Amino acid sequence: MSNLRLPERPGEVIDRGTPLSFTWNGKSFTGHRGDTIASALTANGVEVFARSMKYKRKRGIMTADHWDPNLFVQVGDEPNVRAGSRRLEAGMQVSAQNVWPNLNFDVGTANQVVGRFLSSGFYYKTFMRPKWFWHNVYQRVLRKFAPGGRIHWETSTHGAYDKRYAHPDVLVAGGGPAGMAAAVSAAEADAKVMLVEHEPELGGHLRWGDADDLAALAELRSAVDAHPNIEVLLDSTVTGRYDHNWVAVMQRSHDIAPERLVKARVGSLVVAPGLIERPYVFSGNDTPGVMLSGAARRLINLWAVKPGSKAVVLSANPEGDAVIADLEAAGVEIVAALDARAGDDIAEVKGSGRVSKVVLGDGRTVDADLVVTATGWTAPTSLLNMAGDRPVYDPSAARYFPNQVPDNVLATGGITGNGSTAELAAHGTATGTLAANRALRLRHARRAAASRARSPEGPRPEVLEDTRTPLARVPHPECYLSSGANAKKGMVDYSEDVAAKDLVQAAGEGFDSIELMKRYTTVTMGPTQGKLETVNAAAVLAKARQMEMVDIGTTVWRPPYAPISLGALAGRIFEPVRRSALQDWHDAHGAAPLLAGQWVRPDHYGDPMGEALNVRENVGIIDVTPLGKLDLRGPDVTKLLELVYVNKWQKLDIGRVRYGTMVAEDGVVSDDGVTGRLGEDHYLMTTTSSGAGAVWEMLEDYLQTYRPEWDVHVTAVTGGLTSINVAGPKSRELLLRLVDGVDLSPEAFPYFNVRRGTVAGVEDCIIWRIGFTGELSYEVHVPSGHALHVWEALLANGEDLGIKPFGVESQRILRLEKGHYIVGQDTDGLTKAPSAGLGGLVKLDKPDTLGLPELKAAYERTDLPVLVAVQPDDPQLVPTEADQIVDGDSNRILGRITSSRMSPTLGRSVCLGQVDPSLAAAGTSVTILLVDGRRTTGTVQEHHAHVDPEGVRQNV
Amino acid sequence: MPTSIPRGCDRMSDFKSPITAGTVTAADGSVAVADETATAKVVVRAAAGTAAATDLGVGFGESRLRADGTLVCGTRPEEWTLFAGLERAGELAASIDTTGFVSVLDITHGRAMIRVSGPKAAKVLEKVCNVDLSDDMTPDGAVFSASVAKVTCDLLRSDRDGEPSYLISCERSFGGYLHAALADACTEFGATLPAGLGIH
Amino acid sequence: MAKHGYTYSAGKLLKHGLSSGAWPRMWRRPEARSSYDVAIIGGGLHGLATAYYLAKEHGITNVAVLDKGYLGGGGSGRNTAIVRSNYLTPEGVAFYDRSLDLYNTMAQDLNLNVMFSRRGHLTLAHTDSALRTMHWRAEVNKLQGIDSSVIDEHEVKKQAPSLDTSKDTRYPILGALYHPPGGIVRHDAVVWGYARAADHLGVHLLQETEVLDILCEDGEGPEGKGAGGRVTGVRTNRGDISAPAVVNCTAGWASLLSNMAGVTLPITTHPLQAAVTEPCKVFLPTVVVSGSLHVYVSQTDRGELVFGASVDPVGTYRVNGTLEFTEELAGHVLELMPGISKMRLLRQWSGLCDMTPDYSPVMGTTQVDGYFVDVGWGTYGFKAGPVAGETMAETIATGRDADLIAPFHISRFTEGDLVGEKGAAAVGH
Amino acid sequence: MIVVPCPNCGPRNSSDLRPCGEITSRPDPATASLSEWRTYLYLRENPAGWVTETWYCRSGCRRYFTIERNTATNEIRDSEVS
Repeated sequence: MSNLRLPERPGEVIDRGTPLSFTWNGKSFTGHRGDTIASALTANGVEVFARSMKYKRKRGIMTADHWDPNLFVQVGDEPNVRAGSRRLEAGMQVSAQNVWPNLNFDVGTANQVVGRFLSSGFYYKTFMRPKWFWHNVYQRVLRKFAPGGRIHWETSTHGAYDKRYAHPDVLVAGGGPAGMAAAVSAAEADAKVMLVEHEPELGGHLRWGDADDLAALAELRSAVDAHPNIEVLLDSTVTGRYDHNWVAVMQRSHDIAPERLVKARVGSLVVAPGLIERPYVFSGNDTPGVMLSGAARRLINLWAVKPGSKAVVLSANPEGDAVIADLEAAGVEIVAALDARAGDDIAEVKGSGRVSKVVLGDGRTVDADLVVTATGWTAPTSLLNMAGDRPVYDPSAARYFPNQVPDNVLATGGITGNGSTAELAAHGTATGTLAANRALRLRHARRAAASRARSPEGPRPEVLEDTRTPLARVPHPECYLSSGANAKKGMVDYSEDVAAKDLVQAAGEGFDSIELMKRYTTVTMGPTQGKLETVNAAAVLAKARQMEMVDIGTTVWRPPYAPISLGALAGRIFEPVRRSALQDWHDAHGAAPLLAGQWVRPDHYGDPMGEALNVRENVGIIDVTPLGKLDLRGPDVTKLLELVYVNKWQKLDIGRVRYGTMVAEDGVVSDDGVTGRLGEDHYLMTTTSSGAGAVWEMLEDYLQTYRPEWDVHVTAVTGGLTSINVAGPKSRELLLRLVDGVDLSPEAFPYFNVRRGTVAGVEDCIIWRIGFTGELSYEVHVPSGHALHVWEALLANGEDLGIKPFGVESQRILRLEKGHYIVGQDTDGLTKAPSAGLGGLVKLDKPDTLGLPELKAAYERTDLPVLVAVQPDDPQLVPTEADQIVDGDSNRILGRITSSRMSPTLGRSVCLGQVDPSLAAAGTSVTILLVDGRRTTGTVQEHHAHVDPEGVRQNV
Repeated sequence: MPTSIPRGCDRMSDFKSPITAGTVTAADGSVAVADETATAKVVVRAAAGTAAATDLGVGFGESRLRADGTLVCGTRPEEWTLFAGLERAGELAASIDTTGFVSVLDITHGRAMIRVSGPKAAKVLEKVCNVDLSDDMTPDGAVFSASVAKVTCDLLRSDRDGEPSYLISCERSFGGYLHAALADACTEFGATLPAGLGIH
Repeated sequence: MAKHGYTYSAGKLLKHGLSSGAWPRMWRRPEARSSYDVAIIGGGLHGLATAYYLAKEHGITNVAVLDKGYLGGGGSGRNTAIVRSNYLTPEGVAFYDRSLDLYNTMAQDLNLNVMFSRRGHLTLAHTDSALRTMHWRAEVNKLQGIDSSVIDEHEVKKQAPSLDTSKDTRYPILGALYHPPGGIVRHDAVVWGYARAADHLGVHLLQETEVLDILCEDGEGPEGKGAGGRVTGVRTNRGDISAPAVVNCTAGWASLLSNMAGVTLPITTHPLQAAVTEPCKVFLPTVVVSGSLHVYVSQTDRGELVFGASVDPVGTYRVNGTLEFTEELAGHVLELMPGISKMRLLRQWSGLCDMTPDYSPVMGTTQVDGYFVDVGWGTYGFKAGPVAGETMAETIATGRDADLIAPFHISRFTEGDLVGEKGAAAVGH
Repeated sequence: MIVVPCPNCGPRNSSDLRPCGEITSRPDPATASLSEWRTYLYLRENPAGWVTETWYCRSGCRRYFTIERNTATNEIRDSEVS
């Protein structure tokens, strides 16, 4: 391969002293530090980088920057790397990705031959018959043609990505002359500034400009560097602007992560992205060797690479004129310098794999290997779009301009008009001052509004009027579609292989709005997302419909402005985990972890059936800390309880406990638990583990918005009190050894009472005589800093009593044996109170309780499902939870099993289920459909409790 | 009968924090994350106009250090949190005039507490907390609540010797996780995590 | 197929390829008449399907479909194109099963390849309770003849090898509800297929025609609107159109239109966002949904991953999307497939969902005579499009709510029972 | 991520709060008809424009408060901080 590296250029960014070796499709190459992958390969004479998506046409360098549609490569295990912007690193393994079997020979090129049949939406119009053909053949072929790189599953994993928040007063998107000037003036006005530049260096187009440009750049850069209020993020892209100036910045190449997402709440967003050069549509415009003026200038001036040897240049603007000088300086022969302003044109380019001949607009054909076009600009209005702007096309300047942006978004630089470097910088300076003023006014207001902030010193800054002199709009010819006879074969969308003729066809078929055309042809939907093709697409549509560009509109540019890796968006994955004070102990003693919401809990310690039986026979202890606990204080707690529970709460003596069920305003069972009265105005409420947060917020809601006159303080104390249930016939005996200050005798401390006392020397414990297991049991709430001490004391002192810890699975078994239902498992999103078998618990004669009208209505109905206990007639058969209860041999559903376990106590299976009321009577036989399709029968029981329905065991 | 009944439980020495890892410090000392759970914490809820509200003397968002070393924070409207040495919880609670609609609750065991301190403390926090921590929005002494690594926390900026420092407390059961998340955020600034400490 | 249609086929493709002759328009741009038998508001999938079945099954062709923008510009073009029928309630199952049938034969019925890819649909379970709900759904499905079963994590790995099914993740995959008939469809093609077919049968598709008011008389509310009244037509930006039957098929905007008829709906509007990545070689053969992780994902034949999540919590008519959606999405997707962290998100977008309290639609007749609703679709609108069109057409033609949609009548919110779909709907795509 | 102006905490990211929807008025449950009750439960104006809605400051002061927000633009009325 040839060496196309030029002698040193004044603005070059390569470090000739640091060679970097890398491979391309398995072959070794050398580039320099500062090269991009594309510049290094081009310097080595590589001309073809990729194959196009549909027709597999060879593709070469086109824009030589991040947006280049032809420079997608695989680097190691990273797919879809932009070779036009990714800087070269030593040892990179780079390969072409959309090729099969290889870049030089691709079987898909056959599509070029049949291309005339693969018009817009051709797939919608065929492969319908026979039906199997679509599923079995064509769809599979289509998948083979999917473009893009490959995931390397053996090495890829979610690695070290990162995020941070930022709160700059002014964020400047774009570090060209206007953006740099805006950053400096905003900083000088005392604003905190973040300046974000897409490329690895500040400067924008000045970087590949002439000596004057380089001098101006040096001056602006030093002003930025000198200012302490400016944080500069290079190789970073503002990818989105969301409501209230929430701005996403993707920072590449940070030490901590390959990509880091910065989320900034910005006072004023200054949009200064410059302009994106637009390709020209003519036949052969995607042949390698056809490139835009910016690409040629960047190759020559940044990386000192000679882009070709014989060039045809089509210029419609001064940048196009400048490229001629650069090409000549690089030793490229100018075969034809065409001036679009004078009516010159390119009709067609010929060549496969590289430009060989160019048919000019005047009919001449010339030999050339390079075609450079400078036919105009696309204003990257993406961020302005996201701020609500709908930019407007100006035919005299042949591009779109911002229209109406909100006050907290300001545009400057090339996106707003043309100017010399000095004029651009002046506009930037004025914009920066304005942006700072608006941001500092906002900061003043925010400080005044936030209780934690230092009160703002002095008055709020006065509103600064927008007196900026707009940049000029220099006339520019409308160069979109060549006058050549075959021009419509020219590509509009390179990444999607959509030619102008495809768009014309779509318009003719009725897809004649830009959005419909986009959807039908997929134009602008590829990886460049319209940055190169959207204006050309609108121009082709306008021509097809014989309309003005102004009336066509454009597609909406959606975020992100540049694609962001999923890794960067995810960042470090924060999934808060809650652990009780005893969880370390459980882990150390072989507990199987159970993830229950955010909590980690002990599911069992190896033998859930044995652990459950031990509770029936001896004594067991379980950590039930996740149980929601709310401390309620104040003179009006009773009123609150009356409101939120279905039952009555008057006359609950101090030391007494009551069970309560909550329903929502729609009458559906929402939570349950016990509440005990600890003092005159002091109660402790327990909730389900999963419902703890919601119940707390619900109590606050009614207290704050419905009954603000009630005096109740609610404090969540869930984690502060480690809850240990001590259950089993020997639980009292065990506690007698450890409890001080509480008379544990059944007479002094009966069922459904609560006491405060000292346990194992720990004061301020709360002891409840309640339980979910049906045994004599006590729930001990211990201040969590001492919980491990109490837990270990219980174990040590219960050794001779046969104590064993038990986990959640054993508790599920025990509670099911007792027929206690679980809200959310045995009830569902439609279960109203009567269905849950609450019977007399619900008091409909209260003046106010949540969901009261629904409760009244529900109790008048006879068709609601009923929760019942069911025992399968085959005692060894344990139905799967959610098995359906059906009407005999038919498929009519009459209910379902909601809970099901083998009972170690009874040696048989036991269930709870919801059934149609016709099946609710005790003794009714029900048909249960098993997972394997068999049907079996079960019998409805008289009580919910399978074990000890009279409650003798817990009342001893 | 068992041989011994461990009646003794010393409030101080037996107090267990949910955070088991030690202090994590950046190599250059620019930031440190330390467990301060073993602190007495008392929450006071007092309606406006009560003696307690007046005595506490700071509004929501503010804090002050009392002469006796108690840190009084205006945690929420009509809500204060008092911090002091672990042994002083009872004393703090008893010091509040409970005339009127006032509740006093010892939450020493209910909250884990972590201090992030050093010149880079704010840089660490801004990786996991979306609140603007600049000096004018969140000056020394500022009290606020916010989500930190997706856990709701009460925060106090409590500089020491002119060096930024933040006290962060959360529901106790999140303590281990939050400590790991904050320590993880320090790795960018040169901290090395102890084995086993990580958010994943 | 149609009265004056043009049939697509491989032969036609060959002919046009050789001659380079222009294809005919898929639909006309007609001038509006002053009166129609039925005015359908909303030129999306539901409105167009309703028009098509009115014309095809009931011979009612004097029908206008009015859209304020272009055809399929709302939810029809913004959804993630997943279809399935493995719902939780018998009402839901019967309804969506019919819809899936219609999707199966749609390419032939409409003579447009809608590219139905029947690729299987996995709803992952990460908790015991999720697994229980999966069983519930599978059992209800089986009883109605739907192919649906619970599979374990090993079988999940076989169906979707890129998923991380190891045990040491924060949300380990315990199993999944597997529904082989589920899949994805080219959503725009469905819209165009119905539009083209309806146009060929004589229906007027009036684009860029915004309904400003619904005209009523005899109702108890102001201007004769509300209960007890009847509809007389609509006022549009292009003038009044009289019609004795007006159908609201406007999804996210349903409340705004319904308020014009004096019928308040049990609906709030929330954005549902979606996103797509750059293409990579195809590796994900099935549709994967995780309710616990609030994400669903499928890979197109072009290699792009298409993602969705649950609706945004903040109700709004804004469709510009949020950053936090993409952040949460990426975090959750990477919990399922850590290997794709280097894939890049290319584009995000947002549609509006008309959410009801029970995650089930509001369909059929209303308290205003001649005013029909086909709304409240929430996140299920695309799946239901064909059957919604078919049943709404029957309801309009007969004046009586079709059997399949009777459970979804608006009166359930004031008189009867809600539908129990919410139980399984956290993210039910 | 919109900014919600909490009257206590000042401007906060919406993720720190919970949106509770259009403000509703709870009828007297003792006297309300089922139809009135269900209107309160289910029916919503759902306008594309200004709406008075409730938010709960979940990660901040734990207070419920109302704001006026334009659901077509997400603009918040009289708020200079968002």
